[in-house]
Amino acid sequence: MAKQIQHLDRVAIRFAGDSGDGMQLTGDRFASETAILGNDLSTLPNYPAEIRAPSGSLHGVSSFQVHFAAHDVLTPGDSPDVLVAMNPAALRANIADLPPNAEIIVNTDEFTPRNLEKVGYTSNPLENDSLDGYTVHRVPLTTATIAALADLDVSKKDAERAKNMFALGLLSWMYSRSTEGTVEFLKQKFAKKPKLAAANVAAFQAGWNYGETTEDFAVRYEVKPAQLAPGTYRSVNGNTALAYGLAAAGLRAHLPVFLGAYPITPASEILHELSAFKRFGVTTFQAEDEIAAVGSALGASYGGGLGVTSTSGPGLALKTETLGLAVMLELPLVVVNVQRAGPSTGLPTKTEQSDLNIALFGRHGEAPLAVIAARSPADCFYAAVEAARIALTYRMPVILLSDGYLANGSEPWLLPDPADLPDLQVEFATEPNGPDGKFLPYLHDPHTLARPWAVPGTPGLEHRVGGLEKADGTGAVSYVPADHDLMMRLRAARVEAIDVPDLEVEDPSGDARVLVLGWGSTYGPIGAACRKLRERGVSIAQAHLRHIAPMPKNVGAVLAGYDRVVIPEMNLGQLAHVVRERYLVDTVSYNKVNGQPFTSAELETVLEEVVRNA
Amino acid sequence: MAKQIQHLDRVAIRFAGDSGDGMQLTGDRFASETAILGNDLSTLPNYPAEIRAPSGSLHGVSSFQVHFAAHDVLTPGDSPDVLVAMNPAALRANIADLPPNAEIIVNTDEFTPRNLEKVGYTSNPLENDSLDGYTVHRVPLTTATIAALADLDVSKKDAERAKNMFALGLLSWMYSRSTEGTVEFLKQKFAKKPKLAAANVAAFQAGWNYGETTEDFAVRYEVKPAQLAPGTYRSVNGNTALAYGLAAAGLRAHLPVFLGAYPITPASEILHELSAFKRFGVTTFQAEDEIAAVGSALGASYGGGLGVTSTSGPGLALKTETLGLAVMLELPLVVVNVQRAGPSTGLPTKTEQSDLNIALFGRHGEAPLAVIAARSPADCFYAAVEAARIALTYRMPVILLSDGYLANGSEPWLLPDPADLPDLQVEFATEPNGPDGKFLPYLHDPHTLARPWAVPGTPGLEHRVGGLEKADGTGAVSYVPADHDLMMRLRAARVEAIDVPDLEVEDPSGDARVLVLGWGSTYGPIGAACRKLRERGVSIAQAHLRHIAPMPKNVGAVLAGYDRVVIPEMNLGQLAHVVRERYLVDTVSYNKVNGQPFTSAELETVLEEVVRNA
Amino acid sequence: MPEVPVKLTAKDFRSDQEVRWCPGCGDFAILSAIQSFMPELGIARENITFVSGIGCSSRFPYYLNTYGMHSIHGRAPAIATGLAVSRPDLSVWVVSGDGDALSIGGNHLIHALRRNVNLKILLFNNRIYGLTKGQCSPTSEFGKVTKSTPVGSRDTPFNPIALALGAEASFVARTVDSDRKHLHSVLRAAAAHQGSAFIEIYQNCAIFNDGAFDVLKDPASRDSVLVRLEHGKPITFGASGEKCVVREPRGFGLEVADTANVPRSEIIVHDETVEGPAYAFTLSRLSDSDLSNTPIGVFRRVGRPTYESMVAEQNASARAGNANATPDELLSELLHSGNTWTLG
Amino acid sequence: MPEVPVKLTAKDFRSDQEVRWCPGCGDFAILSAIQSFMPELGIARENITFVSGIGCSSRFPYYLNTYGMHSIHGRAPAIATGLAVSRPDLSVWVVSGDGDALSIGGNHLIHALRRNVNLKILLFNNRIYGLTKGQCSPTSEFGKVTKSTPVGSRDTPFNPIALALGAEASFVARTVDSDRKHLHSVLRAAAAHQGSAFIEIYQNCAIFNDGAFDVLKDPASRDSVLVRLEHGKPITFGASGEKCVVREPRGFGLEVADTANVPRSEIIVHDETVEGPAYAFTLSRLSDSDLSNTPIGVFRRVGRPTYESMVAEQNASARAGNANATPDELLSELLHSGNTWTLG
Ligand SMILES: Cc1ncc(C[n+]2csc(CCOP(=O)(O)OP(=O)(O)O)c2C)c(N)n1
Ligand SMILES: Cc1ncc(C[n+]2csc(CCOP(=O)(O)OP(=O)(O)O)c2C)c(N)n1
Ligand code: SF4
Ligand code: SF4
Ligand SMILES: [Mg+2]
Ligand SMILES: [Mg+2]
Repeated sequence: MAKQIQHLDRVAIRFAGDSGDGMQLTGDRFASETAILGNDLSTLPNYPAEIRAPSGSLHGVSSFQVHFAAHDVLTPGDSPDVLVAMNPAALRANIADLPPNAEIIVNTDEFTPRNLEKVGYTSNPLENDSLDGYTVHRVPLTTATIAALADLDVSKKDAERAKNMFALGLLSWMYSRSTEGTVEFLKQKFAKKPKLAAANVAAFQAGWNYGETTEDFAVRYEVKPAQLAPGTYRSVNGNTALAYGLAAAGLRAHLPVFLGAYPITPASEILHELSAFKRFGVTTFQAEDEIAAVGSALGASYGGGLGVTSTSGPGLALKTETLGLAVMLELPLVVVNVQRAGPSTGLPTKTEQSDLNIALFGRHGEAPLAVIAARSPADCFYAAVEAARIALTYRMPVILLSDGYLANGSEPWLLPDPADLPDLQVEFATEPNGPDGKFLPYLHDPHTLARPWAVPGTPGLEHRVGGLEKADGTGAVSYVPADHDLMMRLRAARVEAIDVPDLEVEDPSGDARVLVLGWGSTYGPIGAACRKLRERGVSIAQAHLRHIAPMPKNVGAVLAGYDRVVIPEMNLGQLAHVVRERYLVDTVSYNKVNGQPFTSAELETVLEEVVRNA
Repeated sequence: MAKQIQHLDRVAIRFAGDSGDGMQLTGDRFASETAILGNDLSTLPNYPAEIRAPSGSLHGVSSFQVHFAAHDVLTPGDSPDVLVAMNPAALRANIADLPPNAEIIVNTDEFTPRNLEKVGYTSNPLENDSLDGYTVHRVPLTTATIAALADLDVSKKDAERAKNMFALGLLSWMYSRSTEGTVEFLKQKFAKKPKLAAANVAAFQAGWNYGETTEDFAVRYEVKPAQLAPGTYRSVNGNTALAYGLAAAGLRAHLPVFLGAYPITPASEILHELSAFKRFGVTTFQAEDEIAAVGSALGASYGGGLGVTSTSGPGLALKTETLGLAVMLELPLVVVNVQRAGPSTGLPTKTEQSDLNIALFGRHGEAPLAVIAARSPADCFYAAVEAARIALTYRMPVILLSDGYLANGSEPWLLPDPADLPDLQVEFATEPNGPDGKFLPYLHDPHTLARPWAVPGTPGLEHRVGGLEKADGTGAVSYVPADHDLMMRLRAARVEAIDVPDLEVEDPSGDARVLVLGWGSTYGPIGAACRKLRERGVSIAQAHLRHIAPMPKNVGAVLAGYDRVVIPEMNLGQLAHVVRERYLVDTVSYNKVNGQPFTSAELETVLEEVVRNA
Repeated sequence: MPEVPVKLTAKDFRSDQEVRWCPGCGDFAILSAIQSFMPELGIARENITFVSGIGCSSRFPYYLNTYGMHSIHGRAPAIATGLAVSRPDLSVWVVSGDGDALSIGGNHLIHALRRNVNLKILLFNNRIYGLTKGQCSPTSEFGKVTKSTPVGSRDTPFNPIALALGAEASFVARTVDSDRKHLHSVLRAAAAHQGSAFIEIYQNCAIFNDGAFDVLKDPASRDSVLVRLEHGKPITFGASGEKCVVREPRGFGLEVADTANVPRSEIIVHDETVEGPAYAFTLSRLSDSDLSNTPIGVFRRVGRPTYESMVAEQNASARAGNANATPDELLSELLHSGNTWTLG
Repeated sequence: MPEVPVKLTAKDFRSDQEVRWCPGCGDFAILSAIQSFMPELGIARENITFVSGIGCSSRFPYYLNTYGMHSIHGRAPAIATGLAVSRPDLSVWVVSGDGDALSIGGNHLIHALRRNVNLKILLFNNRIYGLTKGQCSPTSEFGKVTKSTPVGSRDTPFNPIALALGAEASFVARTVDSDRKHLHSVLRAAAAHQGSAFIEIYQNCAIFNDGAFDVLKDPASRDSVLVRLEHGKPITFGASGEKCVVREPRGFGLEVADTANVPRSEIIVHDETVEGPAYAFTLSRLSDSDLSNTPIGVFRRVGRPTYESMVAEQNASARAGNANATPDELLSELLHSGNTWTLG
């Protein structure tokens, strides 16, 4: 029977199952094939909060969403058009996110009374009318997989575990993904266990054939490639991109990178990635705590390297005292903070933008430093390079804010040409710079306001630095009132002296009266919402801040050009606070703090409302 | 020869000498006698940054200023009318602060070539014209003291060391202070060393007689008692008052007070004071660091006590992570932060108001808590009681901001009647509060939004608390998005729900167009400046914030009533930041960050300028 | 603390929270062992508090129907110190992991131990960071390959027993998650001890360090590596006691010998109560992180006043004479103490 | 680190900063001893860095004409670790006080020691908080009356030597501020040691704890309390060697005996290089905080690869084969490693 082929512009698929069901791998594989096909895409995994919850439980559900399209994609998709549910828990945990008419592929084998009961289903949703609004494909994934592998020399358990590949094969068929890549991947993955390789390949192919032959699947879909720039791509999540960015910055600076870090969700992966980059001049040090982590990084910077520390909220809180010292020492330091939800331990696996306050104001005394934010997974690479640029050029700590949404979300990244990245080479001080041959460690460059970086080992420049207040120029400890006042203002001026590009505004119609201003990971959903509004003829301008301290010089002028400025944030208004204070503009805030990223749909509604009332 | 008596309205005297010269004791004694005479007064010591600097060195100068008057006194005085300089270093270090025509009493014996050279005098100021603008009394304090004690059985060294009492005697004569108190004091102080007692008394009396008999001292001054409320007074500096306030709060709450602290300048004295208050129900614990200090205090609060921790900037930075936990746990906790100058180690012995930012915003995630500030040394007592009231009533951490200026400055304090202090008794939970006999540890009181305080030892109320996000009511760990959003907003609402008195405005003429808004220790100098302006017919309104989080409800309305709001701060504009953001008022800032308190004279000039331009 | 005559069972110590560790996690066994041990304490549930830090192990308090606090990473000993000092009537337990207690929280641990705060400190040592998914910990073996050490850790691990002894601990013990009887015996001794009791519990992390302690559990190997310390008994081990512990010939350490070749009098007789810590320290060095010759049991148990009892004594003597004063009277006394003067 | 043939004198190590300690402070003597020792190192000034925390002692770096950092309270070992690991060519020294190193900074200290980072850690132990004007420290004697303990501290002090040994330190020594010759001998051994060298220096605080170590300095008493450890020599002391150190009869500790009554062979012969830490630990317990029988000298000195050398080795082997690659080539390699695909 020849299947019908239907063309789609975009699709979001969510693979959901038990923690042990291999949903991350399945989704990732699907995404890889999708990327190679030339679709633009964005993905987001969703892990259980527990390391490994009891199988079949609601809180043990693990899922992975892939959003791909024939055009450029800004988010992993608000709600999935297709749900693959490997068991009742996966169905129950995800059903609320589905739009009407979504397609659901369920593994009927797992809908046993026991499994249904585990998640509180009093009757089988496959047998009552609760799924009536959806297109449900009932597939006996487990038994079909076991049957398909009957002739292979694998245990029943191994056979059963291959069911995720069956599902992947089926989905690959449905969305016309090629199979070679996955077959090759499986062979490599199980290179040391050829029987498992064969089993997984067979399951995958059986899934494909299931689609091809079963009447239940009458339609195949095609999503045309997007108009992507030619070049070499790789898939990165925010943490990986950030790690690459840090390593790249070191190489562009011709400096070794030293990462001092203490594990913490969702930042640990940066430590993991960088610990594999020894070959590229990166040394990693798992410190005893976050204070030692930032301290060791500062020590490495003092020694002439690019000191970096990576963490998440609770860890940043612990680093604040040392950041004050770093401000005093006027040394380069990159502090990566991957924000997570909540005060205290909060919701470690959920996302939020609530560390802007502590980044800007969380030090005792006045210890200003630079704060920047990344806007998308791949942008984490460029944000890391920018953080290093500021740190090295202006000799100061830079806090780079990412968040759990960026950390885990993936997208294809067009690899840059190394030569196109900024040249970050610095000049160490080698000669005395003062009158009468003295070395003045705190003589500030008139343009950058940076002091000389004289590293131990340089003869003749021996000097002492520390956290006590000092005199400008000599850097000698000083209790002179005027010196303190001067240095306080100088430290503030040093941040303002950073050269940052102007804020760019996207206002295609040119007649928007409302500007939506964002920062960080909300870029995707805000952008998608604006796009939809504009498609519907609603004018709206969008601007997104990379630099928060210092603010680009044109921000005041930009804001003044609109009747209303709306600031959506995954916090209770931290950027709004800064903007209101600085520009005395009565901004409109839209805040959500439930651990979830914005959906473009909710923003579309909110923004439209603002435009209507403007 | 009968001496002329001159009446003065106010005088500021500075006693200055080497660290070993006993200037603190001398000044303190003078102040005590002054207080008993019924003058209002304010004092401020100035210690060297070093523990004990080499004798005779400039940085080893220690001084003590007493400002007393026939009316109420708001500051220790901008510049001293009288300087007692025990050596060349004391003269050199203080001369710049003197107004023209000030009186200087110098110990000529110390003006030796060697001592002059130590402090960089190339010629003897007593012999050139450099002191021409002042009234200089040249007194051979050392030799006169030794001579006076010639008949007593004391070593020359001990005799010499009594010279400060000679100076005190002289000053007591000049300003008509009574002698009995000091004589009694010396006898008690040296009760175990009667020879020293006799020597010091003799030196003191010799000083008095020197004034009475020497022609150089032609005038005696009298400063009439002020109209002070009748009652019992004691002299307190800010740290002492704060310690008394904390102990008082515990007694008014019928709860033990537990102080967990780690020593740090200028807050250590609070630990010292409270460690002597065991009798009054206070337990002190010198922890291994600031994190353990706040942790132990939180543990004590969890156990049903009033947990307190005291620190200064660098210590507060270290406590921020635990404060986030305290916010989550919704337990009472008082965090005293005695601000000092600078980021990092900065200038530990100098004052500043630069920790408002970290107090308000220095936690990861959103962890709102209450922030209040004390305005004068004695006010530290009431501020501590208020901090405890908020902590206990609303079950939340409260940051109480003092600073080095308040900590060290002293003033007479009219002792309150215990019964006039607020009743701080709390009710612990003793019974289940939920339906079906369950205990709901996070069921919030509809008015205070406080949760029940169920302390270990209470049968039937066993429950678990922690830093993970929770569901309202049950307090059970919850990853439900809506629960997080709810709790985030609830925590913010809890701060806003605190009942705080309206901001009071002092606007005697009623026609002021400019309001000066302050917080913390600037109350004295701002008040003195306003007073002087008003005396000169310039209308100005003054308001001073005790509560910064939450802000009093009427602040917006108050600000709206003036053409211009000027905010003087010993930082680069931290309160201004909050006010601008919240009320979108274009405030005028006057900032000084040189480690010194404002003088009323400088504020007078600044404020007058603002009024002129309003 | 008041030993009330309550008859409780393990079930009384189960909270209503679903236990959420990975299948196979050693924490389950420890939880169940503690729940079954608790009734033995004879202390009412409301007088028991468990304080933990952060980590898989630190979720422990949620599952016990006592008072409990799941605090922040590494700080449990500090928080528990404040609680214990201000509430000496409570039985306060600390639960911590190897990262929580020895990495970020190392300082609080050693200070609690030196002060001898009356805390029972349970260190769940799985030699890995469980909750953050598999980085090396301060007890991970040298060379261990983990997520953060892809070519092998270069950190020398702590020997937690030795560290505790270096920090003046008055009670130090080690046990294993799976051996309930032994766990109980150690808990019993700890509970009876007045002062800080430090208990290292080898715990299996089924996901990131599975089988790390199998050699101590596997019937085929355990007898030849587990050295069971019993107070007053000669230290022998092996299936039939064929190995024993003797002094190093001329050194200060201990070594393993064949029982058959050693005069009985030369076999070390275990004594938990030796005043100085040198003996226990020596014993702690018998095993290395390779787990050969691993002593379990109580290494040291010596009497020393608890910190809180001494603080309470100081407070009490300061209060002597004002026992009947009302708070307001005390407040008056406080305000009027020292130098005052009266005007008007 | 490169031993350059520089001829320097103590004066070369004096910075232009005025030294600001109290008259009589033991820090002066230590400073002067170190300034006079430094030339012996044969290391150029620019290759030496001193890192300190906060405290009177921590002002040390300002007075030495080398590179130096006066950091924040307690964190010097952590900062120095980052410096040493990334710059193994430098000679890195840490200066700290008893509060700085053992109170707030205790964790960083023990972790630096277990890792064996090549730091020379000087702990100026005056048993008091000097800079903050006289509170008790973790080495203050039990019962000490200080500003924060008006009726006597109830904290059991750390024995810093024992703590360091419990933390796997490879080099542990003790000396006294006033004994320049001894200080030099210990510094010499520390400098020669590859790895963390922990040196406790008893230091007089003239203002807040004056004379705390007088018994070790006073000619009338010192001989009877100072136990000078010399490698390979029997441990005897007293004016004429009349006292000696022997094993406790049946225990694992050491005790003091009359040399006359003890066969020579029973006197402990000091050996810094004993592999296990038990011997040194035992020795560390000979003295109590009352300073009777106080060993000074090197307790332990055993070889173990330094942390930075092992890290450097891992880095080097990862870099093998790309020694000549330019940074941009490496960057290309990095970006293109693993899974990529090409469009267009
Ligand atoms: C301040 C802070 N830093 C880091 C973390 C992340 N974190 C949580 S638990 C943990 C370590 C877990 O290891 P361990 O203490 O051994 O406990 P286990 O999970 O193995 O039981 C870390 C690093 C945190 N929660 N807070
Ligand atoms: C975070 C922090 N907490 C507290 C202090 C205050 N402080 C400075 S030095 C010091 C302790 C000094 O004692 P010690 O380390 O023994 O050095 P010493 O002055 O005796 O040489 C303290 C508590 C500080 N500077 N920073
Ligand atoms: S990760 Fe390891 S320690 Fe954590 S719950 Fe799972 S098995 Fe247990
Ligand atoms: S206070 Fe003590 S340690 Fe500090 S400088 Fe003075 S004498 Fe030395
Ligand atoms: Mg662990
Ligand atoms: Mg000290």
